[in-house]
Amino acid sequence: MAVRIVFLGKLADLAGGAERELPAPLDWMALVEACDGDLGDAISGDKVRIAVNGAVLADKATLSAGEGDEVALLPPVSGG
Amino acid sequence: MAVRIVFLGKLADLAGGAERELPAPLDWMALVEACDGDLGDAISGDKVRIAVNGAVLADKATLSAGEGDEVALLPPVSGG
Amino acid sequence: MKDVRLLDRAFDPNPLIDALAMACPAAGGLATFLGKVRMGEGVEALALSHYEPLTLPGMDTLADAALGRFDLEGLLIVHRTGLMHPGEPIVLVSAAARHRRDAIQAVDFAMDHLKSDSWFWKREKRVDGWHWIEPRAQDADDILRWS
Amino acid sequence: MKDVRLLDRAFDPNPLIDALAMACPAAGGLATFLGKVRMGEGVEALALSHYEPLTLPGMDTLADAALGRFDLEGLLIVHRTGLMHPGEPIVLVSAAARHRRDAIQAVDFAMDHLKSDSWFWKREKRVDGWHWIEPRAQDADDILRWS
Repeated sequence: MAVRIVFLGKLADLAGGAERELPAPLDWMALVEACDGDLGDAISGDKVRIAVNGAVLADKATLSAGEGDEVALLPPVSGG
Repeated sequence: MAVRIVFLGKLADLAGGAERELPAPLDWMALVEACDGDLGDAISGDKVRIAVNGAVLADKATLSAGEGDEVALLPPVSGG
Repeated sequence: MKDVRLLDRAFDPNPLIDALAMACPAAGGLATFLGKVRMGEGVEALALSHYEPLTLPGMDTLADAALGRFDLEGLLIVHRTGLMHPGEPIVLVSAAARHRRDAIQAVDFAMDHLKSDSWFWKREKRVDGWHWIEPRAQDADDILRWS
Repeated sequence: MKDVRLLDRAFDPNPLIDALAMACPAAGGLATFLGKVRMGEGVEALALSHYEPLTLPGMDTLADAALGRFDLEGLLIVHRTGLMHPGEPIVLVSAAARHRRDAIQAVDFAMDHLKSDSWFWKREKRVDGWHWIEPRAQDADDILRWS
């Protein structure tokens, strides 16, 4: 097993798909490195949040995901 | 014909009926005199408004009703 | 679209609301308030009296005020008169607007004015007989929110 | 009574609202907001995506916040996901309360939070293709009304 990455909203377009798998263990630096170009820039933006197994992290830099974890990258919600 | 007086809300209870006829012409003093006891006191209260043929008067004392006019006595509305 | 009704018998709110929505296809938002006779507080019946030459014209003026104040596609104001029992609808206000804030505020505005500034007199029947409902201080406060 | 639903297909609001009203006989007031896909603005379709582990739990937390903040007998929050066409309901909030102010404010509160603080991402299909909808500054302002 690995870490499952879920891209929400327009991040899925930039990633070319809604999901990817990356090798565990995975920290924030490794995740940004695995996301090249525009996608890496986008997920690094202040307004993109991250959740691990359904819990949103206060600080993306604290990401620490292991085997079987699901990491979701959450761009700003759309509003009214 | 005469002046038709319409009592709304609890004024109808005090008047013993929803309507009366009084002789024309009718001014405010004559109306109060024709309404004895509790009814006279009630219609004189600040919060009771008066309408002539569907138009509410700014000042009850200006009442001046003639033959066939309808005068409505309007206690405070009930609220929520 | 403006639809203002004074009804002397029980009504079903849904067809009236649906008709408003159908008439306002550009409205993304529909806000509604439905007021009913409360159940289970010892009220056996409610009687609403009105004064024909003032009550419906007053509701119509209120509808125009709401349409002038908020950006609405349509507004429905329905009020019962006569004898009602617990659970029956008394008042229905529904506003259709492009944006939700206009719809919600129009309903709030119309309800505050219907409750404290419209020509209705209300009696409740309790186990000991009929009682006239007096104005509440809260109603006067409510209407000042809009001045 | 709390009824929170995330639906992936078209729904009819009326039976859901009626069920809330039936479940809350002591509520004299029922306030409702229904948001639909607007017609006639060049939007051919709307697609709403969500994230299962966050979206429904977030709606449920929002419902609890409204129930804690306002004096309600019941609250219904329904949100669509998936593909929708003009005229179709997207969101329905209905609040039953003894007093109208609580019902209306709870709907206003829930809508502001659903719009700007819930886990939904929206795309519109126009004649030139699909476009992601960005957050609006207005939404951030709306939610500050409640803090």
